[in-house]
Formats: sequence, structure tokens, C-alpha cells
Amino acid sequence: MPELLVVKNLKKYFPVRKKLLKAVDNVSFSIEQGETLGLVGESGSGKSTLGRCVLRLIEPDSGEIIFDGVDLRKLKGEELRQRRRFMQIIFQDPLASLNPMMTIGQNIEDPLVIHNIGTKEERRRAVEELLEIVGLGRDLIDAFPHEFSGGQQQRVGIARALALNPKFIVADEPVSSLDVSIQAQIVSLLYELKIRFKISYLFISHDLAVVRYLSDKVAVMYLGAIVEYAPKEELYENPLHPYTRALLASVPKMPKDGERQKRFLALKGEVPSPIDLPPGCRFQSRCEYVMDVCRKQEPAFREVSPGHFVACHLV
Amino acid sequence: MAELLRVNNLKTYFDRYDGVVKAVDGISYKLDYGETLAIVGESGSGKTVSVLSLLRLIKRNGRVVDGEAIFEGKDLLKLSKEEIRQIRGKDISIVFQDPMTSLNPIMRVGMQIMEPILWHRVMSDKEARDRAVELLRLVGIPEYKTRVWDYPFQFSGGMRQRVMIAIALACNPKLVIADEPTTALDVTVRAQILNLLSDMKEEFKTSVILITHDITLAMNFADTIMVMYAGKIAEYSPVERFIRNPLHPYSQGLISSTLDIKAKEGSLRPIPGNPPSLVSPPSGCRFHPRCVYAQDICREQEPEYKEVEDGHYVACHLVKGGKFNA
Amino acid sequence: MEVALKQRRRGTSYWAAAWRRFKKNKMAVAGLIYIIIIIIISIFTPWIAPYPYDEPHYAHTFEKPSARFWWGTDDLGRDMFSRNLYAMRNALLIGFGSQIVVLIIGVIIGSIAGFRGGRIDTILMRITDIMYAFPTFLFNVILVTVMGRGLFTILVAVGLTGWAGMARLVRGMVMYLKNAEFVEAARALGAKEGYIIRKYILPNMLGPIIVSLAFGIPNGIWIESGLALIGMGVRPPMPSWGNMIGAGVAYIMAFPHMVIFPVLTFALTLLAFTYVGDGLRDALNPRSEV
Amino acid sequence: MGLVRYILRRLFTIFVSIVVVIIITYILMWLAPGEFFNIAQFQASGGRVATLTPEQLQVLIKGFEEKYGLNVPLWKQILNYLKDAFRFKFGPSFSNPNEPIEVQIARRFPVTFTLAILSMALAVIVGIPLGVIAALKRNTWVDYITMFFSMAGSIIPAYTIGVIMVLIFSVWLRVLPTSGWETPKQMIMPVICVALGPMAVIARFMRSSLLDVLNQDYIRTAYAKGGTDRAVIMRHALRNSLIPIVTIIGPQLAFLFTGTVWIENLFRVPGLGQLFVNAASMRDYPLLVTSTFILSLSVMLMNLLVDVIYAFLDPRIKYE
Repeated sequence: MPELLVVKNLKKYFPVRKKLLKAVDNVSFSIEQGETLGLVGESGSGKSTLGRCVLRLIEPDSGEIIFDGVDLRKLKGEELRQRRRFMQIIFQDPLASLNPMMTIGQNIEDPLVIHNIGTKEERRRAVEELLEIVGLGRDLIDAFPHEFSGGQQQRVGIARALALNPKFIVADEPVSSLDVSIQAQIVSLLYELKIRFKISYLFISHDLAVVRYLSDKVAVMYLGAIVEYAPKEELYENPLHPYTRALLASVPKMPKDGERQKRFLALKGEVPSPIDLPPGCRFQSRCEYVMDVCRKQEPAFREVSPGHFVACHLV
Repeated sequence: MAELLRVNNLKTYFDRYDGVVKAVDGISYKLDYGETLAIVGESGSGKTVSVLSLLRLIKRNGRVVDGEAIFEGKDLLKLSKEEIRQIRGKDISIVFQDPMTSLNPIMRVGMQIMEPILWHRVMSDKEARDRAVELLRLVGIPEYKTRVWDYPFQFSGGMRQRVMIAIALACNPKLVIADEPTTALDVTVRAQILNLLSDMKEEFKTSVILITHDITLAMNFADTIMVMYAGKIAEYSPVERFIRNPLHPYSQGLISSTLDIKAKEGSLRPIPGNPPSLVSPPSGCRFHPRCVYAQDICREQEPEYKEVEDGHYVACHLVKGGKFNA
Repeated sequence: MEVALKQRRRGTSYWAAAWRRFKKNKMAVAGLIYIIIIIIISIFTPWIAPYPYDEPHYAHTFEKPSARFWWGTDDLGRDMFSRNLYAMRNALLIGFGSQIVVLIIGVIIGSIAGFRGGRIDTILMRITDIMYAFPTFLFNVILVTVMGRGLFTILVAVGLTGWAGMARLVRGMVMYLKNAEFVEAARALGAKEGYIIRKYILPNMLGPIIVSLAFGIPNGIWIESGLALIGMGVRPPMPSWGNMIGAGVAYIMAFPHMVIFPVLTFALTLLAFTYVGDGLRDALNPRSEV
Repeated sequence: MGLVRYILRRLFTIFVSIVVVIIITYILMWLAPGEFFNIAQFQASGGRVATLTPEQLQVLIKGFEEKYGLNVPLWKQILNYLKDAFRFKFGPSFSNPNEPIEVQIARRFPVTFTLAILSMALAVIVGIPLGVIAALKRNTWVDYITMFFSMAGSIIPAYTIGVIMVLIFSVWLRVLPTSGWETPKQMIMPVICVALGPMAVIARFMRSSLLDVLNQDYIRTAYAKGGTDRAVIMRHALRNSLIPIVTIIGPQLAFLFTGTVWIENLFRVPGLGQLFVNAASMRDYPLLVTSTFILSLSVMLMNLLVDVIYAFLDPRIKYE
């Protein structure tokens, strides 16, 4: 399959009180047409910044973002604006992502207005169709976002993102603020859309289960860098990086066959401040296998088996 | 095991601009000494209110309208203000969800740990100080001897939650209520806090009520599980039995809605629809608008909350003789 | 939820919902009615007032309220009722007028600071901070000294010294809105900056700006009266509440009516505006309902 | 350590701000229509113009300009003024050529200072408990009445309230004198009038601050630990809600200083306010500039003091 998005050596540093916060530190990955990349990380991993950098909603410091054969970083003003039709974003907080002064219909119609697509009636019909696609009634078209529940708001956000028939959507923790039953609804909706419209997602989440369900490949981020990157089954069945292993082990599993777990394998400590990291491996402070070399030299991000990349001295 | 707490027909309502919110509408359950009960539900299910009502810690616009809560022979709901105060933090203590906001930002953590000890006159000021240091050690705070006089903002999220646990344990309570204690934390820190809760439960031999939205966690962690929906108990069961045989369609829905780390692609079967309004809840069974098995009787008549097997209670018309018949 | 939504299918727009909330606040509604009445009176003052504001009746000085002089007369025998009407009119002119000046300066400075950020923001905000911390009344006195004591110049002076709060408010909102998720969403959709400002940022700033203006109007009236009290307000014989009260105080022991009426209408007007401001603040904040 | 540097930086900012303020003031006055040398003023200060020939008048104006340093370019006037001003030397005023302004201020300052301090103390001592009571009794008639008066107090100018008080206590009840500043009885009304505005603002702010704190999770934690109402309110709610109060006291001081101008005028209190009113109405520029200088300096220093106190009260600030 052709590669839809190739990101190479992307960097974004923020100055924080004369120090550097390396939010995205030399990140590379690629996504094929119709394929979904899951991006897993805890708070402070830089996963949301990365998602926004890819869309140039945050301007990266350096690197390449080749979307459909064109380097987005070289595009200016109008060219970039036109490109935006093909790449969209869904946000974590569905209410905050909708314009409170516009009706549901106007919010969904807005991308069409911005790109001057169709007549008023055509747009109205398109909006009604989109409402149906995301599972909302047409009769809700004139309601306002604050009158909706979180799940419905997120459906509106998805409808708006779909309006321009994008090839690629950045989904930034789209279900983490929702209730379990609603989470499941939205995840299955996203899954259905992926199959139906062949959309590629960059699916950002801290929830390993959700990521597994939707992704084809998974990247694990820790403090601004991808530490492990592999096809889904490979990553979940054969995790190599100690951080990935710990992440997988710390999640309670459904005790279907009656064996319950009262203690969980826990990583020591917490995510350290991403400002002014010490030299060497960024995971050194929490790694149980830490060695001298880990404190001196940053491990290279290398391919250990076909398609399976990892940055660890132990592998 | 002996019974520590028995709640009968508890009802807690809130007054709001658009009407009366029946947050908890007639629930009954019991808890034994040393038992861990997990209350599972989504937001608005009444899981937190049902427990805060016991200690009368609900917001000003809320009121307990009916029911009794017998804790060691005393009805908590009928105690005087002073009597209930003497139980709070001493016999029953709480670990809240958000450790960032649940600690007083301008008071040293040591003092915050000492307060329940001093307020309940368990020991002298001097002893309370030593106790605070000891508790910090127990909950696994490094350099606890100096950290005891730090302020909350000098601790990370996970460390603050440890402090909250230390506060809860300060007076050797008989019951610890943990209200979504890990929800606000990072994935890897959640496991630490859960382990700590397990250890402390062993160490202090307390009963625990774990309030959570995570049914997977509940099924792993608890002895008994209680699933709430729209202010009522849908199902209440010993966990082993529940794992084998979840009976209520909502329990089943929650399980099939929950993405397990091993879930297969396309296997998700979400519950349709949205949670109901608690101001004007649906007629009959409150779950019927979202229930794929709903029948006429479900729309018309409220199902009875009854024991279907030994210790296994369900409120569903379709459950008969310990079996779910759709 | 489903049911509730269907009943409200036509949707309650932000403004409709705000009006519904505003109506619930009885004091605010009373204040609004009072303000509408005095605005109408002020428009037609020359036709309503029984006497010109500067017409003396030397035979009737210091008269108590009577059928001929409803609110009595002052030291020159001028009709207090007529003078009060004109004072009210002047106060409204200054109140509203000064807020127009505040709006223009505040929005321009605030949005430049907010949108541009960086050094321009720092400089503009430093100036704003000085204006904010400084007892602006002194500046008013100096400005009026420089520009003269006309109605228009006073109005401009009050505006020139009162924009700091508005600038801060606008800047804060711009800073918040330009990074708000729904604005980010619009940017991701490919909206042009002009479109974003017109459709996303401005409509969402309107509420707080209106509230700020509502509180600014009584403040403007207040400052004018303060200027008038120390002889820096509108030039006599043109009446203002400040100079009427100032003049009345001199005779307070013997002829309290000269001060009672201006004081009461003045206080009532300020309270009315403030209640409306309070009502607007609650009404324009959708979260206040919960 | 950080604190000292912070204070020094703030002092520098204050210095710059004041220089800017003085420059603006000077430019404004320079733009003002009419000569600095105002015949009416000269006469008012005891001169006799009518008897002078034009030449003699020229000499007189020259002498006047020399005396007040007006015979140099504007930028130099400003520089000269600033150099002296930061050593608290302001030269003579137009209206009182024989007495340097610092002497006039020194005589009147204690009066205004006493008035301001007494008023602020009253405002804080009454305002805070009022706010606390209103918050604890929220949505009862106690709350409504307190908040009605508080709203009225913060929006109706002190002067107007002063007039109403004179009407009630001097005209009708005849229990308090209308003017003067010698006996405590004379001080009652001025102090109350000046205090009412800030008191109302403090009460309102205290109420909302306390309500805000009472809604915080850590208050619920304190109750859950078994705290009595008293313990929770005293140890947790009050302490935390008082911290933001400190921040509004700074701006209120500026407000209060301005308020004294009219109140001193109304009650014939011989403070800085009267001096200022005279300066304004007589176009006494040196005095006007100096009032600006003194007022902005004191307000900015007060604000600094308030911020430092704030840093001491809130441990979160110190460590940042």
C-alpha cells in the first residue's frame, strides 16, 4: 500500500524558564493509506503535541511531514489551507472543540462553508447525511452543543471532521473523557468509519486496550520520543522495551476464566519532568534493568525484527 | 463473617433548577468485616452519592429522603451531627478521586495527616506527629521523615494519593471508602496505588468500598460487586459468581463494552443510547430504553430487586431462577 | 435525555437562553426597566422639563417642593426637577459615551496584545498595569484641565482613563480563545484567520465585553460626579449630579431638599445599572444555571 | 533570596512607571491652553497686577518663570523635577509661593494618613466578618441584606453616602458634627464614609472567596476526616479564602486614597485632599504634579507590600 504520511525527525522544543522542554524529540514514523497508527503514552509524553505538529497546528522546529507526497512544512498559507481538507482532527474534550455560539448543524457545515463547497441546500443535505452517518438524528440539527451529552458532542466532532472526506484523521484521546458505555459506542463508530471510508487515523491514547482495538501499528512514546514501534500483534504479543512491558502488565485484565489478579506489576516512580532530561536513556530513572550504559548513552532507535523498532540497550 | 454495614432502601435526592434529581433511589446492600465491595457504574449512576450519603457528605442541595444505614448497630442516617462527626475519619474514612484538589494546598501534609488523629483525640500531639511520619513510611513515600513537613504541591500526583491514603488510615478505620482512587492518575501509577490499597487492606484489616467505573478493575479487586444504573442497583453479587454468570443486561453490556487488552477486532458490542435523565427517569425498568432485550413488561413495571441465587441479587424481569431468559 | 432534546428541537440559542436567565433575576429586570425609562426621558428632556435648566426665579429661591416646583428650587430659584432631568441626561451621555471610548481603546489594545503576544504584548500590558494600579482620578483631573470642561471632553477623559480593565479582559479572552480547542478545530479545517476572528473569536467575546460595559457605565457616571464635586465637571449653569450635590451640601442644614433629590436619583441610577450588570453577568454565563 | 531580587525588580518597575507617569503629566500640562503664569492666581496669592506697567509685568513673569524653573526646555523641566522629586524636594507651589510643597504635604499628610489607615482598618475589620457571615448563611435573608448594602456601598460614591449621613446624623438626629478633624466625634463620619466603599468590596469578595473555598474538594476531605464545622472553617476554609483578599486590598488602597479627596472636602478635613482640590481648581501645576507623584508612589509601594505579604501567606508562591 502507498504511504500516506511519512514523518521524519520531527522536533518540537518549548523554552520553559530558560530551559528546554523537549516535547517531541526526533520522532519518525509512517502511515500507509487506510492504516491506523496507535500512539500510546502517559501524561507528558508529548503525544498530543506530536499529533498537532503533524497537522502543523503547532509549528514543529524541524523535520519533514510528507503527506501524500508533499512536504507540509514547505507549504505556505493558501496551499496549506487547501491541504487541510484531507487531514482532520478529533479532540479529547468534545464540548470545548465545538463553537458554543453555533448550532450543531452550523458546526458540522462550517468546513463546507470554509472551503466554499456546494450551495446552501446541498450543504444542508450533506449535514443531514453526516448526522446520520455518526448516528445522530436529523432533528437535532438546530440544537446547541451544550444541550448534548458528551457522547453526542463527540459524534458531532466526528461528523465535522468527516465533512471534507479526509484521508487522515488525528484522534487525540477522543474517548478518554467519556463513560465506558459511550466510549464503546465511539470506538465502534471510529472503527466502522475506518472500514467504510478507508480513513487512516493517528490514534492518540493512554488506553492500551482502545489502541489495540483500532490500530494496525502501535508506537509507544515516553518523554518526547518513540521508544518502541511495531505492528500491533507483534507489539502486544512480544513487547521488547521495558516501558512497553510495564505498561502492558499494569493494566487489569478481564478475569473471564476466573483467575483474578489482586496485585499488578507496577513500574517504580512516576513520569519525571520532561524539562532538562539527564543524558542517556530517558527511561533510566524507572527501569528495573538499568545499566551503566543507560546513564551515559542514549540508545539508538533501531529495527530489531522486520517492522519492529525499539530504543533500548538491552535488546 | 460478621456484618459491618447494612444499607436499606437508601434514597438521596438533589434539588436542581430543573427539578429533583433522584441520584440514589432506593438501594439496599450489606458489607461484612474485611470485605471489599466494588460499586461499579457510569457517571450519574449514583455510585458516589450512595456512599457519601452514609457519612452525610453530600452537597448542600442534596438530602437523604429515606432509608437506613446500620453501621455496627447504629443507624448512620439518624445520628446527630456530632455523632456522625465522630465516625467520619475514625471508623469510616475516604480516599477521594482527585489527589490534586483533595488536599489543602497551603497546609503541610504532616498536619493534614495529624488532623483526624487530633480531632478524634486518639493520641497526644507528640504521638500524632510520630504517627504521621510512620504512616508516610507505610504508604511508601521516600524520605518520609523530611517530606512530612512539605506542602502538597511539592508532591506528584501518585505521591499525593499516597498521602490521601495515609490520612484515611490515620485512625485505624473499620471501613475505607475509595472513590475512584486511580482515575486521575497515569496508567503506570494506577498499578502502584492499587497494590498499595491491597497491602493496606491486609495490614489494617479494614473493609473497603471501591467506587469505580472500571468493571475490569472491580472484577479483579473486589470480593463483591455491585453494579449501579441510574440511581438503582442493577446487580449485586459475589465476584466469582458474577464473573461466571453476570445476569443483568446492563452488567453484560458493560462487560462487552469494556475493551480488554486482549479484545479481538470488531468484537465490541456497545450498549446503545445515552444514560437517562434522573429528573424524569424512564418508566418501568430504568434501563429499558437501552436494553436490547426490552419487552413490554420492562416498559411498564419496575423490576423487583431480588435474590436469584445465594447472595446474588438482580433487578430484571428477564432473570428467572438464576438464569437470564431473553 | 432523548426526550428532553426532542422537546427543545428548535434549539435554544446562546442569546435566547441568556435572556431566559436574565428574566429570572427580578432586580435586574427592574433595573433594566428603570434604565429604559430614564433613557426615553433623557431623549425628550427639553420637551418634558417644565423649565429650562438655567432659568432663575429670584423670587422663589430655596423653595420647598410645591405644585409649581415639584422638587423645589435652588439658591438661584432654578427648578430642581428640571435640573435633575438635565443632570440625568448628561450622566447618561457621559456614562454611555465614555464606555464607547473605553470599548474602542480597550478592544484595540487588548486584541493587539493578545493576538501579537511577545514583546508588543509585554509593553502594552505594562502600560495597562500602570493605568490599572494608578489612581486614574488624578489623570482625569489633569485631562479635563487640558481639554476643557465640555460634556464631550469629559466623556473622552473618562474613557481615556478607564480602558485598562477592558484591555485586560479582551487580551485575556483573545489569549484563551486563540488557543481554544474549537478555534484550533477551525484552523485544522482550513479556516482563514479573518474567518476565525469573525465567526469564532468575536462572538465568544461579546458576552464578557457587554458585562464589562454594563459595569463601566455607572462607573463613568460616578467619575463625572466626582469631577463635578471638585469643580472639574461640566461648566455651570449646565447641571450635573455632582455639582448639584456639591451646591446642595452648602445649604444642607437649612434646605436639605436641594441635596436629597439629586442624591436619590443619582444613587438609584447607579444601583439600576449595577443590578443590570449583575443580571447580565449571570445570564451570559451558561454555567451559572447548574 | 528570590524574594529580595523580586522586590528589587519591582522597585525598578515602580521607578520606571513613575517616571512615565510624570512625563505624561508634564506633557499634558504643557499642552494645556493658557499661560502657566495666571494673573488671577497671582492676584489670589496676594500680588497686585493693576498697579504694574507692562515692563514691570514682564519682569514679574520672568521672575515667576525663574522661581518655578519654567525658563528651560520642557525635557529639562521634567528632568529637574524628577531629580528633586525622588529626594522629596518639590519646590514651591503657585498658590503658596512661600512654602515648599514638601512642607505643606508634611503638615497635611498625617491627617490623610490617619484617615486612610483608620478607614482601611475599619473596612477590613467589618468587611471580612460581613463576607464570612454572608457566605456561611448563604441564600438566607442575612446574606441578601448584607449583599444589598455591600452592593450599594461599592457603587454609590462615598461622597453621596456622606451627604446622606450628614442628613441623618447632623440634620435630623443632631448627634454628630458636620465638619472638622479634632475630636474623635468629628472623625466618625469621615472614617465611616471612606471605609464604606472598600468595606463593601471586601465583604463581597470575601463572600465569594469563602464560597469558592467551601466548594473545594479539600473542604470535603476535612469534613470526611471528622472535623467539626468550627475546625474545618477556621483551619481550612478561612485561611485559604483570606489569601486572595490580600490581593484586592492593594487596588482598594488606591481607591481609598482617591475617596479621601471628596470626603475631606465634604467634612472640611485639613488633609491632602483639600490641597489637591485647590491645586486642581486653581491650576496649581507644581502641586498637581506632586500630588500625582506622591499618590502613584504610595499606591505602587502599597501594592508591592501587598504582593510580598501574599507571597508569605501562600507557600506555593515562594517556591516558584
